[in-house]
Amino acid sequence: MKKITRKFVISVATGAFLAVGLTATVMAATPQPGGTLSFVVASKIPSYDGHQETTFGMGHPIRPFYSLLIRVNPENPADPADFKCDLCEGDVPEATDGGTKYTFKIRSGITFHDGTPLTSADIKATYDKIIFPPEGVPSSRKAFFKMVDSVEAPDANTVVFNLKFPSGAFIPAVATPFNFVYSKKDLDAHGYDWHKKNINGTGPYIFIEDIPGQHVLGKKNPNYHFEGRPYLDGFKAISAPKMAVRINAIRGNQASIEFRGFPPKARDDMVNALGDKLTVQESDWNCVLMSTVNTKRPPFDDIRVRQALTLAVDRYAGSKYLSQIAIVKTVGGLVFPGHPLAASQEELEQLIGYSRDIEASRAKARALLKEAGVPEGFKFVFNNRGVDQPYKVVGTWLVDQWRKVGLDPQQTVKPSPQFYATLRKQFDFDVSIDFNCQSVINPIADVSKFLCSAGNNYSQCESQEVEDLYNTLMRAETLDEQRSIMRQYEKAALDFASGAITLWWYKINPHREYVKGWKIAPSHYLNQHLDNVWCTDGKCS
Amino acid sequence: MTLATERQPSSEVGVQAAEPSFLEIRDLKMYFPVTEGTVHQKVVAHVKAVDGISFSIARGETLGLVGESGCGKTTVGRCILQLERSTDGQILFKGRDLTQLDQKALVPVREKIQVIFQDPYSSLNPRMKIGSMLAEPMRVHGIIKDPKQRQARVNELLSVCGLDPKFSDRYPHEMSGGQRQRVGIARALALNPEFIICDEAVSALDVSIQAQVINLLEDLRRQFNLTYLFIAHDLSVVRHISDRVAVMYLGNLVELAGGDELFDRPTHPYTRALLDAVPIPDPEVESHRAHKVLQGEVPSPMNPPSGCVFHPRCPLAVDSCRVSVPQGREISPGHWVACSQV
Amino acid sequence: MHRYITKRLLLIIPTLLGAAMIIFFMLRLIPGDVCEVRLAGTGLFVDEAEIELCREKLGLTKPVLVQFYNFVSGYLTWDLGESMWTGKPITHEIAIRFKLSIQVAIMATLVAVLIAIPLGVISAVKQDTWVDYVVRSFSIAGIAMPSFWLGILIILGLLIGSQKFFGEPWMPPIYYVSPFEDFWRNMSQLIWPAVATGYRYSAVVTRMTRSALLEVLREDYIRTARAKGMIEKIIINRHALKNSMLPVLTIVGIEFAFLMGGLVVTEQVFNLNGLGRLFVESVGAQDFNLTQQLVMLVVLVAVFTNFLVDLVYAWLDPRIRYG
Amino acid sequence: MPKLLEVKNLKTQFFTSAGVVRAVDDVSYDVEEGETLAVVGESGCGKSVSAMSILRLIPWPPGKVVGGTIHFMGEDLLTVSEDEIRTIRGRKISMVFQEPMTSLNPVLSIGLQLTETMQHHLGLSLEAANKRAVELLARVGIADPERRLDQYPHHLSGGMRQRVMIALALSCDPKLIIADEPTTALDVTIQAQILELMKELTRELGVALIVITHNLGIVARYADRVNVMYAGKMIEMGQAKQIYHDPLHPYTLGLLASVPRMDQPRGERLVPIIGQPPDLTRLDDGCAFRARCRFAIDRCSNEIPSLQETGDGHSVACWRANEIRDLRAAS
Amino acid sequence: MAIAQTAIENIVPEETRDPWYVQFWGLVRRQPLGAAGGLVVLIMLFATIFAEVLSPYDPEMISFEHMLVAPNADFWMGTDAFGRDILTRIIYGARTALFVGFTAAFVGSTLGLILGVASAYFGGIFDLVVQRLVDILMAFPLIVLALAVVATLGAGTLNVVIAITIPFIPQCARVVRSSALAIREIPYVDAARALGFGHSRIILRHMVPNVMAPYLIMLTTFVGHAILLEASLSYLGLGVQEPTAAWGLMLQGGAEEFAESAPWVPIFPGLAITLAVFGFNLFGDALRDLLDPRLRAR
Repeated sequence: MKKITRKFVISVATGAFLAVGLTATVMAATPQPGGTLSFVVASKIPSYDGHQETTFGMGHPIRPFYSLLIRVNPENPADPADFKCDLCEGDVPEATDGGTKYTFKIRSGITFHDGTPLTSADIKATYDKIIFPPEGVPSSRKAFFKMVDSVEAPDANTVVFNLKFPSGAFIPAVATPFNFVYSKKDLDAHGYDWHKKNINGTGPYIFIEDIPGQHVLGKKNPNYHFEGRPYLDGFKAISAPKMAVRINAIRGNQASIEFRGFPPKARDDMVNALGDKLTVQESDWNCVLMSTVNTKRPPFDDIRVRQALTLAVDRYAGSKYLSQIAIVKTVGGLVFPGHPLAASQEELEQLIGYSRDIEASRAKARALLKEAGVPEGFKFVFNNRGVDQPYKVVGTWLVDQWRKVGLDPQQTVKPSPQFYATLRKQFDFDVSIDFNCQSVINPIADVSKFLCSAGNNYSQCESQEVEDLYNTLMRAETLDEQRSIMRQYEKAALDFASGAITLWWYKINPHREYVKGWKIAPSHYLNQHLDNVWCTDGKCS
Repeated sequence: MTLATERQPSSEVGVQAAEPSFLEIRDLKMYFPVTEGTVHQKVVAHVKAVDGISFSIARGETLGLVGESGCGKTTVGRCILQLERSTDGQILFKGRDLTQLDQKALVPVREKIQVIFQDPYSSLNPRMKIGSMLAEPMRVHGIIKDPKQRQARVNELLSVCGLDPKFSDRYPHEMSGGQRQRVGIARALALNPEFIICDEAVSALDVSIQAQVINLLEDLRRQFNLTYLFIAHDLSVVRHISDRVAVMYLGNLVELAGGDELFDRPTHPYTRALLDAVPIPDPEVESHRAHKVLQGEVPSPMNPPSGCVFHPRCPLAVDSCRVSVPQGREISPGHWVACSQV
Repeated sequence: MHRYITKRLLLIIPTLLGAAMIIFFMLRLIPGDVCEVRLAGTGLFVDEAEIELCREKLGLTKPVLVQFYNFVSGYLTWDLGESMWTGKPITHEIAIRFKLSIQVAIMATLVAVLIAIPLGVISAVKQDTWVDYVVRSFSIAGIAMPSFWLGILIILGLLIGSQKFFGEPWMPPIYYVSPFEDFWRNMSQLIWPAVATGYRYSAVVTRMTRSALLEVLREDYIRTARAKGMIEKIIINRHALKNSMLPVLTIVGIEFAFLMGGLVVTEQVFNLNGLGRLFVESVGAQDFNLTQQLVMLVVLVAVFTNFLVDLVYAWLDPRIRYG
Repeated sequence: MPKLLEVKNLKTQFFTSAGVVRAVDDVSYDVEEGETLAVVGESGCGKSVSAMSILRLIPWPPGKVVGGTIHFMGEDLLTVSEDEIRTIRGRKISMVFQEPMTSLNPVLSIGLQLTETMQHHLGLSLEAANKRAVELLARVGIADPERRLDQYPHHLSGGMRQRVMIALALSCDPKLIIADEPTTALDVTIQAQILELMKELTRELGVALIVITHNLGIVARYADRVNVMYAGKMIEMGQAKQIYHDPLHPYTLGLLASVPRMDQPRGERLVPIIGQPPDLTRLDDGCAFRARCRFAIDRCSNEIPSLQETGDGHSVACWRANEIRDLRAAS
Repeated sequence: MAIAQTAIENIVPEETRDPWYVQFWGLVRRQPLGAAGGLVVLIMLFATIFAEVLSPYDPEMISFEHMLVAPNADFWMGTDAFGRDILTRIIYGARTALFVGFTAAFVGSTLGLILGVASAYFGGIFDLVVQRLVDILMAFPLIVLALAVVATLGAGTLNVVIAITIPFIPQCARVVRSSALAIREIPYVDAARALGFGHSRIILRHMVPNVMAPYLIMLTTFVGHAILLEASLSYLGLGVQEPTAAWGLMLQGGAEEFAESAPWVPIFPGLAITLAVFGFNLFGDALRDLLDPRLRAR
């Protein structure tokens, strides 16, 4: 049984962008139709409107009812640059007109679940809602589309995006899994709030019912635009906020799969219990917990103190041990470790806080603290979020790490609302856990969190150097150029130490062996349409 | 309705005319409301515990107040003590109407009027030592400021009440009923009162102890020139200790007379029935007594009978008793009765 | 009697109003709000203006007193509003959970009463013997054991046990099916939480039965019954039990009301979609509207249960005549 | 003629944390058919315990009959089985208790409480039992008895409840009724009603009655014979007249002197018994009364006097019983 | 001072008491369960005071090399996911439990005592308002109220204490009030009023000492309640926070997730909670038997 596990654990140390292997048998088998897939979801559904929501709790149960214009390649979701057409036809279009025009051909013969045929007007209406919402209509990712000038639908099968300037971020933004395509008819007839409470998509599944706090039911869409799919008759997304329940549910066969991620220890226990009845898929995860320092509060206005904080943390030991009990694993810099822009191991070890010699680092940290006049046993407020995996686990670890250089962090753990209020408004913390997690991997966009000017940077810092480097990075055209500027940006940001990366998350999805066709992606937001998932021998019921 | 007292202690006869009487109750009424309602409490009925009674007590005398349970005798005592605020009527203590005084103005009056309760087990705070229990009132009222002198006074009080001063270190539960009642008496004496209300003060005691306490009360009265209102249901005890006796029935005064007069010539049919019902501890005497038993039971004070409240049980009742409330009258000097048929 | 019922029902009003005020203003003291959790809490980038827009849409930017007025007037017109998280009508949100909560409450009550009354009687009758000590220890253990811990152990035991005996690990179903739809599936989900909470519940009832019965057994009328030559069984069943059931009934009422809204932890363990879990989630998400209405419901249930208990009291005890 | 009830050397003790309370200590007496016997004493002297011991109603723990015999109609009640004693309780010997307010079960109807006894002991049908219950209630002077059957105790006043208790006691035609302070909690006019009723009924039905009381007046009015108890022992027994007119024990003497009497001139000073009753956990080898006794001599401290008959069925337990008449006259 | 025929009671009965150990043994024999409870309480107190001496390791020091070790000679109860010794954390956890338990119970029942007695003594509008308030608070399930308070104040040991204390106040106030109402009717309070004492003196000197029995009983049972509530709140992630050693916290998160392969992690803290609350309840029961005259064997 152990063997099976190991087979799936792909080392990321090689730097290869590969997350998962599927066994040959899985690849080769012919999909069998039928069955209802039960999966557990940790979070709750706010509204059904993907354009304004941001949580996977809504994504996992609702995404299968909708289609996107383009999506990550379901057969290769690990590759951040591999996109496939969903509602469009052929390959994802290349930019024309000097990179400012994208023309999508829309498949014909697609109908919404209510029978309305889909045309390019629906795509235009959808993206107009996302990019140019009228006053008072929320759209959470409108800022992703700053480059878009207009959306046009010249004929029923063509959609044209006119860009203000060329941008590599455009296609990833279009592929964002929350960009559900709505029907223009619905938007015109019911207004822009209708989709919060109603579902009418073109996705592989048709909505049956949503019992809040309990489950969402979907049934097969017989008119789905990919021939022969979906394989399943339907799915049931069961709400289970407690991780122990989700683990036990898969063990006890009350659910077949969970799409967020389990800690390694739980995987091992499951493998032990279920043996070959279990398949495990693993991947690096495009999410990271950081420690954000409130630079307005002395002594943390002193860069030396901030550096001491990151120097105290033994990331390699943490990786080794925390990866057994928490959903974190990989030591990495600002960039998602699997990405070509990520630092190599040698480069990484040059960065502050990434040295292999932890004793030296800690000695340095103590010296810096002393220099800065921070007394032994200095107490400070460490703000953490009341979520177990991995916040509290990492928090407990950080407290221990900081104690090792003579600091005495006082951890205050707050429920999410209070946590965010502290972080975003009240600033009554010295150091806080912070979180960066995006869907489609796009490092250049993702690292913007380290800009002092960024809206989601809560350190209240000021650093022109970092700012300037980011502007250069944005203008870089080749991968090599991007890579070298990224190194400078990374070093500047980490030296400034207003925030420090702890460990990158690691996604482990153990599921029942009979669940086939689903492939793990480096984000729990991606590849959740479930049209390629199937079950062997009618084991899904 | 007010009666002149029959007997005055000689020392006070001279000033009687000038000075108002020691204690005078005028048309005292105590109705306890029975309420209903949630936010706005509405009074739906009254328990007429005391329904307009008047009498007076002269300095130095003992007035016995008898009646069966629920007749209102205890309520009268509580009204005089201002533990209940009466519904109507006046309580004149040495000329001042207590019902008109506020809590603060009552404090000096409370020094002068004290009470001895029935139950020796519940009338003493079980968490206090006897000594501090007796010293507390003196301290609060600032009568004796020096703790040593106060202790001396406590010892004196204990001795006066027939208790060894060693008891001042004891808690009530370490004492017998009789001893506790003596403590109750000592506490009542602590403030040098002039007037003591004995509310069933000996009823809960065993006969052999009862006699001890009765003797003590009599001695103290003589010694400190006290005035007693002696509330009890035991007629033989009341007869023994009282100068005058008032009989209550269902919130009303039915008869009031000098002790001998009342027991020798009971006039009201209720008084007579009451006396008949008391057995005499002598089989010889008992065998010659006619045992006329009063029939029926005491009606509810919430809904008392019309007219004379006693008429449903009265052997002498005539039709008019049902409607007209009997007016009290003095049938001989100092003997007052509220019955139209005698 | 009618007057009494009206009076008691009227008394519910100030209680509800007080509860409304307490919970409303307490919630407003909490920093943070639902929009922040919903939009910023996922780690995804989000525009600050979007959060502000969300607040505006939910009415969180209105003056507090206006919000309170809306809350109270909405309650009076049975317009409970919508959940700030899901946007669904609160009546709908609550109705879903209510079914489950009331079923668990009823089942736990049955479990508890069936265990508790015989145990309590035995314990009282055999006072200060080893039987009594065993029963008392058993029941105090029930009070002492956190029922969520018992729940964890039950699930663990089921998983391990089923694997051992049937080769396949089994856990109770994690979503609710109405008993009218699939009785056995329903039972196989709810019997475990009913047992886990029923144990604690039975412990409380056992102790109350014991002490009430002991007290009654010391009453004069029990002595009368003995002096009449009645046999012990009749004395217990006819003379003592009925009297001692009054305080037991009160405690059953209190516990029942508690189970309706207070099972916050056990519902987590068994993934029950009940009112307790909803409460925790709504508090955690700062879903003010929902939290407020849940508290109102729980208070209403408690007050109403008390009221029912009092009515049953009047029925059981001829001395009590409310008028 | 054999005695109806013969109590011999009865000892009942309570085992409490403060020590062993010798509540009834070697008490012997008997009751003849149809007579009324009074047991007099102050609170805590053991009079109630001795009565409860007869029917084995002392709750264990803490109380227990530790010695003696109680022969009732030829059977020793202390040795018969639990089942047998139940056939005697309420059937042959019944009790009336002090507290009418609490002695009836508040949640059961009067009718049920009356009929269950008759159904149980006499095997009557419910109908017959109901019929008899109505008769009994009428007999004890309760108006409208049919209606009362469906009522509950709280509908009745204290006096009425005591009447129900008497009806209950009479319901199975017992040979002996033990009335433990039957009127203490009642008002004096009601007390008279109840006592008259009991006297009348027991005479009429030929039932023997043990009245336990502290009220010397009641005893004088109703009892044929009187037993005086002090500190768990019988100290004097005799005809009522003997006890009242020729008391031989200093305690009886003191008791009589300390009661104010309605038939004597007012204002005479009472003569109390000094001191307090003894602690029953700390009795020694002397007479328990000696500390309060005006006539105590050395012997009283060393030996416990036993009950000696002085003639005419008059017994007393005092070392100076022979001299007491002289001493009485002298004091 | 001549007291004529009334003899002075000079016979002061000597108080002969058994030596303390005999009395103590008697108590143990009469209340064997209570004595067992007392023993548990004592052990907890002992653990609290001597935690540093008793425990083999540092309760908060992470040592990953000993991660999730099964119970053995070095770690009698095994270690948790951070490699911390569970026995050590249980010993230190007793300190947290007692701190939370006693503080919440003491403050809650004392405030309840004052409120209850004052409410009973003054009656009228004051009583009416207090009773309504108590009604309202009592209608909230304890845990719901505590949850709301923690949500308002944030998690953390002190806030947990406050959250637990608040629901105790009305509970105690109600019980004390009913006792105090009974005491208000007892003549010694009337006697105190007749002696002209002020309100505060009557409340503090004459009423409060006599409602000590229900107060103490409430206090001990509250300690058990508080420990359970703290565990529940911690389990919900709203209680005491890492790295503090607390029993409820030890049951949460990984303890449950890894329960199958590391059952010692949830089992021992759960047992500790059960045993502690068991002890306090037994102790409280014994106290009730001794203090509450209604239940005392007559």
